[in-house]
Amino acid sequence: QADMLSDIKERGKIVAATEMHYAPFDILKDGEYQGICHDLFTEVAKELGVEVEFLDLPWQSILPGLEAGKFDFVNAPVTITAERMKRYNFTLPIGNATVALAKKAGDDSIAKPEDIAGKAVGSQKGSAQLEQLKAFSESLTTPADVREYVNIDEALADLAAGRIQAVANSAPLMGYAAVQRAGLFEMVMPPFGDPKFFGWVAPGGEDSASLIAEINKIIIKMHEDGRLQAINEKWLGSNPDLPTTMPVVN
Amino acid sequence: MAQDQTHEPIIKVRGLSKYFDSFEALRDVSLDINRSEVLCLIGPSGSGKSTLLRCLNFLEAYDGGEVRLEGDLIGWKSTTDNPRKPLKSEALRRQRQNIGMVFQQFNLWPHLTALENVAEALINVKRMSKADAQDKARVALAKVNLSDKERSHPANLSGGQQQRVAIARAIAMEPKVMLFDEPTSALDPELVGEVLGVMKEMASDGMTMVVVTHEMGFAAHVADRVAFLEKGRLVTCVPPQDIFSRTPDDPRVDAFLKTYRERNVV
Amino acid sequence: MAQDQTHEPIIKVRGLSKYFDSFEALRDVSLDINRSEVLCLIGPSGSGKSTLLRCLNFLEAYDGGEVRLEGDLIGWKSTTDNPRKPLKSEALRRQRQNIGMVFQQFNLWPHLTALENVAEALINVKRMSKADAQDKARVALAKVNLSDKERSHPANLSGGQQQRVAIARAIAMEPKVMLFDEPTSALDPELVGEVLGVMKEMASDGMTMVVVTHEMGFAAHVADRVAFLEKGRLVTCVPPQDIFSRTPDDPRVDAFLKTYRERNVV
Amino acid sequence: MNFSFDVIWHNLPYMLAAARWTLLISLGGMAISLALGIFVCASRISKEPIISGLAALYISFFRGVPLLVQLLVFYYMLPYIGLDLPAIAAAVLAVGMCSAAYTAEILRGALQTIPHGQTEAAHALGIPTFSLWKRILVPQAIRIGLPSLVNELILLVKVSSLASVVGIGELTRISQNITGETYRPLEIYVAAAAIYFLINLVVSLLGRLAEHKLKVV
Amino acid sequence: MELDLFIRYGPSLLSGFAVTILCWIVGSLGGLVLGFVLACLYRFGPAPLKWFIFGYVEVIRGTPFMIQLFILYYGGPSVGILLSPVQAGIISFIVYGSPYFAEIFRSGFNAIPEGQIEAARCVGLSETRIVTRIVLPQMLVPITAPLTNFFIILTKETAILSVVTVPELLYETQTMASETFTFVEPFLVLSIFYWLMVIGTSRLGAIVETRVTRHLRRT
Ligand SMILES: Nc1ncnc2c1ncn2[C@@H]1O[C@H](COP(=O)(O)OP(=O)(O)OP(=O)(O)O)[C@@H](O)[C@H]1O
Ligand SMILES: Nc1ncnc2c1ncn2[C@@H]1O[C@H](COP(=O)(O)OP(=O)(O)OP(=O)(O)O)[C@@H](O)[C@H]1O
Ligand SMILES: [Mg+2]
Ligand SMILES: [Mg+2]
Repeated sequence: QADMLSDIKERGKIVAATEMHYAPFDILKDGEYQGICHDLFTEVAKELGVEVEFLDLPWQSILPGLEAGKFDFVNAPVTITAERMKRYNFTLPIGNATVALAKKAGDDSIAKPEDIAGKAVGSQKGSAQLEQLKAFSESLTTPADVREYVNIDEALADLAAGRIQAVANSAPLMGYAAVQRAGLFEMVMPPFGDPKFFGWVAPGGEDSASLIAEINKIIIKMHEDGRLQAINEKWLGSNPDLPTTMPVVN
Repeated sequence: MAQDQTHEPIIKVRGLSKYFDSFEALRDVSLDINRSEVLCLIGPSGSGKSTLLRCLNFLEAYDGGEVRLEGDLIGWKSTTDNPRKPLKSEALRRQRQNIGMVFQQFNLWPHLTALENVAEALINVKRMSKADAQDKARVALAKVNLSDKERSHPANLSGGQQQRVAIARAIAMEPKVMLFDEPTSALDPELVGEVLGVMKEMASDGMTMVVVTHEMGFAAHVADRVAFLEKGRLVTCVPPQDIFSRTPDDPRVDAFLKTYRERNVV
Repeated sequence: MAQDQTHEPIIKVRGLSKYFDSFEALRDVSLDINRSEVLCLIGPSGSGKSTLLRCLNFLEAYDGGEVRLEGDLIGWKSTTDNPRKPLKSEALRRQRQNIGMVFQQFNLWPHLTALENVAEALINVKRMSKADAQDKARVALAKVNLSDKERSHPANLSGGQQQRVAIARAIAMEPKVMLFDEPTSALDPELVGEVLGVMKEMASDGMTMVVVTHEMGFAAHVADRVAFLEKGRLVTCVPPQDIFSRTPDDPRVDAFLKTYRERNVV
Repeated sequence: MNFSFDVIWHNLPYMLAAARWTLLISLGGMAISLALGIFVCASRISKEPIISGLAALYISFFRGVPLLVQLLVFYYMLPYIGLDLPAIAAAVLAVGMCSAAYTAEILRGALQTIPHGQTEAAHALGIPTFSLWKRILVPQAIRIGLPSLVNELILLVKVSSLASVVGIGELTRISQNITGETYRPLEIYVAAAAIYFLINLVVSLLGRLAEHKLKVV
Repeated sequence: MELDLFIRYGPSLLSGFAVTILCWIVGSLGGLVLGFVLACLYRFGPAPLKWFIFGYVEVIRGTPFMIQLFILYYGGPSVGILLSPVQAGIISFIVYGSPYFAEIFRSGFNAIPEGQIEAARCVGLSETRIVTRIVLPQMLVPITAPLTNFFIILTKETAILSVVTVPELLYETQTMASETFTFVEPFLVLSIFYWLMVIGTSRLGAIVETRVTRHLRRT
């Protein structure tokens, strides 16, 4: 029975993979990996007393790679859902995944989430936010026309092109997009639907149990000493108010 | 064409020259070819016989001088332009319909059978129905003694059989002028005799023929005149008896024919 | 090979037959070819001359009978297997090194210059250095009077020039037996004389030659024996004087030669 | 639409750095593709049924399975049988081996146009099979197939983008990452397209040059 | 492996497959025709046109399909080109394939010995007839294999259409993958469907090749 934690400590190095394509958690800016997950996980590695090597992989090869043992850990923001918990071991939440909307800047027809009734709204295929959007849309008198995109980039590009009127994704991402392209996108407040959280992922099974436990300990420590808040403030300009226990998911 | 033209030469070549890069393949060749005449071109290998033939139907764009068929300038719009401009392909095509050619390398179409090779142009140029074209093609193949191979592809024919398909393809079109580039090189003596018969027949039907040949016997027997080329220049153009008599006027022609005469004394 | 073999025929052909599908191209051909002999193969177009030649170096896998070079069975492992099994390519290659061939269609390599065409096999088969091979190739090209075209590609050569490259390519290899398929078909009489000179020289150096030809003068002049094929069968194989005398024994041969004789009386 | 050249200008150095991976994979892949392609082609037309059958299988596997899957197999499955290739090796190998299947077919098509007489002439002279291929067949097949081969090499350059699935930050991947931060896909993609275009233009021009050189007038 | 997955997602996978086939066939046949026209114009057209075609071939062939499609679909509206996903997919597919086809045809033109064309001109065949009767049937010998290759490559390029939300095979399998958190099954399905197309294409290619090389076979 291998224990990942002791293996990693012995090696003195942890290899973590993410898709450096999910602002503001994982971004590649000026050729450098940055973002909330980068900063947080760098701290985690420091606490573990090991070096960290970050890998950039497209989403479709992250989970296969994790299972093939090409790296130890996924430090990408993965929305914590019940189905995913069956296959992988999640850490405590490290980010807010509640769904929010972005609209084209200056579009007065959408002032609150409910205004998307009857309008075309895009979201990312397979994301937990898409499910939330669908549920929300059903609850409206006229449901929205929900369009699924392979990547969120394309949904945003279509918003810019005018084919759709809004895009739904996690609140941090929508906020970041609105900041980056201030003249083009605007966030619709407030977020809606059930509160959701992002966690990190280790391979399922017993081997990673101690690693998860250790990282959770560090996360709580960072909650307590304020590092977690500081990093979030730096990227989001606000505190996401994350729980320090595993949220209940259904 | 006016009637009196029949006594005019059908082809007039004037000051023809042709370069391959800097290599001078033809130099100032002038030659008249009369209606219904059989003109044989002889000369050493590489002397420009094929090139001359190919200039006559503009397969080689000649550089200087002119070639006229019944007064029409072949290939170029005019010889005074500088640089010269070639005719549109449609106009050139019409000119070429009057001029048949049998190539030294045959140039059969390998994807068509012997019969199809011959019938192709009949259908697409003479606008015959397929059945008529095939009948006519069969007649042409029969003339060269090849009826039994009409369904074979060129790759499955012997050298002489390929050459005969090439001849049949050209004669089936019944052009005014026929250019033959060594039409009997791959034929046995017996067939040479037969092809010769076909050619005589065509000549008596009024066809004009220019024949490149290395077979002096052939030239002596069938030609009205024999032209001798050397290093791209036309040395002489006279009736065959003048050239095959024991000592032709020109010493170069004499040297050329010497070994031939020796060998043919059995 | 034992010394006494020099008086044995170098090539023995026994009961050779070859089919193309159901078409019988060769039927029960038996023939001995002696060392240093020049054997001419004549016969009508399509009679199987090229096919016979190609069987001698197994370019055509013959169906029945056998061909032996100095006692070695050519091409097949054995004639008793049923079906026959061909030799491994390496063994076949060794056999073929003794047998040179000049093709009716020349089969030059278009992407190589004349010189490279000749030098290629010297480098890759005789394992000569490039410089040596080129020297030797130049000598061979000079023999066929083609020194000035060594840097030309086949497409830029006249028919006769291509044929001479093909001849040079084969003779440069100095094989024991040389197969010529109409080696002078594209050559003018003067050159035919020269090539004939080269061949005579090779013969006196002890090379065995089998020459398919339509030039009866050539056959009469150079052959030790003349073999006549018709419809895939060997009709006769006798010294040339027997065949070119006014009335050969065989009426078919007589008919074959008739037109030739007529034409060559100038 | 405000097309921002600043964004391109700012990110160009990173894209060019990423293009080095693209180049490396492409060049490695091309070498494998051509060398292995010739070999597979020769096997494919071999008279030995086992050899030609294996070559046919090779071609049908590498053309049949999406390259993405091949890459995932090379990188993620091979470790299960104890072959742990570094990412770059897996990428070059997968891209090259896949492309070789296509190259082999292009060459095979081209070879059929070389008149059989040329091979016979080589046989009659006793030229060994290897030399026959090297000196007579391959140069002519390459000449005839060159436009199609250049097609294939250009596809190879572009398909090198799939190397991102094994974690290599090549041009397409980095462009997407930059897009994820700047939200300016059009600008970044136009720039990426321009870089690909330049690389491929060089390939194509070299191809045309070779075509000209190999041309038999 | 969960079989009920395939039952649940079967209809959408099949419809994705149908869309893929539609885009592939229309797009690649369109590209084939356009490519042939380009190759003919390149060979027979006037010089300025040749330079234009040269530029077209280099630019379209030299840039990734994904980016072309992205620019057309998402950048198009800002210059007034508003296309539906399938429209954009098929148009860009035709455009994308054409330079490759054009180059393949160009190599075919180069492979025909000049002598055969000369012979055709001598009997007075028109240039069009020469192309259709003499050149085309023979150039299929060297180009059937590259054409087959490229049809096969195009089967896989259809996957890129998912970028503009064309509900093709990859799009549907990704739906399946992301909704069920499986990745072996969807890739398996994907591979099988592509493999079917590839096998079909190579069979067809082999049949065409046998036909067009008939005359080369010596008995
Ligand atoms: N590959 C082949 N397939 C079918 N038939 C063939 C093939 N090669 C030759 N033949 C036929 O076999 C016969 C003999 O051909 P071959 O080439 O040996 O004749 P040849 O005596 O050399 O004639 P020529 O003097 O015209 O060259 C011919 O009738 C020819 O049509
Ligand atoms: N395309 C070409 N490029 C360069 N030189 C050429 C070309 N075609 C022919 N030549 C040269 O021009 C000269 C004349 O060639 P041509 O084919 O007219 O000779 P020929 O008289 O027909 O000879 P043969 O009797 O051998 O067929 C030759 O020296 C040949 O090498
Ligand atoms: Mg000539
Ligand atoms: Mg023959």
